[in-house]
Amino acid sequence: MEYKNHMKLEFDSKSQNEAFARVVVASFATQLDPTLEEIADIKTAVSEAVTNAIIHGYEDRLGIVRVICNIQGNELEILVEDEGNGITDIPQAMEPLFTSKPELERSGMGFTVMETFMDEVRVYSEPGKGTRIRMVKKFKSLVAE
Amino acid sequence: MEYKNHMKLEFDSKSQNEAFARVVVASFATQLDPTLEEIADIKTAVSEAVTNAIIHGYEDRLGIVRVICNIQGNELEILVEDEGNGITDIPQAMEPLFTSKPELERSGMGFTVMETFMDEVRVYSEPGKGTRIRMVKKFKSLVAE
Amino acid sequence: MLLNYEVIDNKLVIKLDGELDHHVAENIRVELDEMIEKKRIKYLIFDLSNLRFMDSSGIGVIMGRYKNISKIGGKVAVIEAQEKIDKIFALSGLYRIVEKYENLTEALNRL
Amino acid sequence: MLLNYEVIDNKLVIKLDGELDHHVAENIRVELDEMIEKKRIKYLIFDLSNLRFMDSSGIGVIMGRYKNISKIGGKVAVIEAQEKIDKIFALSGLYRIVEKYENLTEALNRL
Ligand SMILES: Nc1ncnc2c1ncn2[C@@H]1O[C@H](COP(=O)(O)OP(=O)(O)O)[C@@H](O)[C@H]1O
Ligand SMILES: Nc1ncnc2c1ncn2[C@@H]1O[C@H](COP(=O)(O)OP(=O)(O)O)[C@@H](O)[C@H]1O
Repeated sequence: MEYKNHMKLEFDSKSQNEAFARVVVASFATQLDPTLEEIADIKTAVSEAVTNAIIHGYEDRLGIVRVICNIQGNELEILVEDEGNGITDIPQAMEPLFTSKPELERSGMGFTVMETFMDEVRVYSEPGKGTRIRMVKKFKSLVAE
Repeated sequence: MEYKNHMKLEFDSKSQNEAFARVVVASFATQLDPTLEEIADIKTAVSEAVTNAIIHGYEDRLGIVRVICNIQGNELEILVEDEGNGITDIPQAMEPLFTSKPELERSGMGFTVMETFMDEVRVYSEPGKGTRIRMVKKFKSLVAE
Repeated sequence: MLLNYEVIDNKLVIKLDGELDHHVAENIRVELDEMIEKKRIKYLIFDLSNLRFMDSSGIGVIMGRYKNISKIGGKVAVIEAQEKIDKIFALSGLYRIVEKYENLTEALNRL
Repeated sequence: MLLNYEVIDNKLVIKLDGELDHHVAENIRVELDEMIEKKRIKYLIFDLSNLRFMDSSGIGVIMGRYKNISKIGGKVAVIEAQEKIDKIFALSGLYRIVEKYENLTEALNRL
């Protein structure tokens, strides 16, 4: 039978937790026997999605950010969810260099970075309800038991 | 205002996740600027509680283990929960060297280790419903912002 | 995150150590702007040899300093970015406005 | 978790490397018992100098090997356990049945 594993993490929308979220996902991924490069890829993508939930999803409010990881065979699915502002125009949001927060020196490259470093990126969002980012990474290595 | 932070982690009751849970809690605790000794203490206590949830709570079934961490000032509260078998006789379970699974080479020292390395340990359990371990560690250092 | 500065030949060399994300970006920005103003510096060199991690927040930090300093005719360079970080800069088009050099010697000579 | 063996003076020196928890305990147990049987060994020395982490699962591993080997008149020793791990052994009363020595030389001489 194909190897499976699952975890769900919830934390306060505080910027201290950006580094924490990266470590958690990287540590969960170690069972896929990843290369250093693969670990760097998922850390970067998770950092982008979690930062977005904190600064765009909740702006200055305190909310809960959820990170879910599912391992199936040699694939890692990562969901990053917030119950914040949501996105009105998803195609525009995903354009390179588009940002709604230039005053915070955001570069508008978050989604582009996620798409570059992960194999799949999908954005689900509803204004006023929140946002879910679904990302998939296929690992080269075999699955460790 | 006193510094606060919160996280909740859920994962499959698979023994691979014991090491994962240790890393997650240790990584969350870094914001308390812990000593290496404090990190080792909480890693050990979390390992005991999570292992118990997996082998005693769920035995060979697949269930969900929950680890909740709350930081308030320089205190870290850790809850480890399962919805498994529960414990009928809590005082007996907490006795040093008592184990219901000698055939698995369990030593019966899990609760004693938790009590040695943490400042508070409380066990809440209901047979057939599950078990919650509440542990508190007071960190010497000041809280990092 | 650690910041180290050194002024060499009227150029401010900023060494970033650790992980650069949104959480630390704000502090770095404030500290850098103070330093740049105090020292009246026109040339910045970001030495990234010890930067272990960076996400797109790092683009904002460097782009933001570039915007300020280019107004007074200054220039910004980046050296020794690791592969992953270099890729993020390349994606964003940062290298169209910020110089990229192999090492400090080259940056000091050519900026 | 890495296991390294060496037989010196008819004693099996087992070097544990990494983290010893419930997840790895089962494999270690099986591998050790095979080795002990195959080599007809009566004396075991656990070298823990490279053991970075251990919880109470480690007590079970050592206690279990002791139970088997003591039946054939054998003995078990532990060397160079780190402070935290030493404390766990002390709590459990392991040192009442298993010898504790400073280092390998002492263990080889005295076991
Ligand atoms: N979780 C989210 N909630 C609300 N809006 C979001 C979220 N994530 C992204 N966005 C919107 O999409 C835009 C582009 O995001 P991104 O490419 O990551 O760039 P940046 O974060 O630098 O602005 C953001 O500026 C914001 O308007
Ligand atoms: N989460 C749990 N669910 C059910 N029973 C438990 C749980 N945790 C501990 N117990 C019971 O308490 C006993 C003592 O636990 P512990 O001191 O950790 O020793 P050990 O795990 O070595 O048996 C266990 O043997 C088991 O019977």
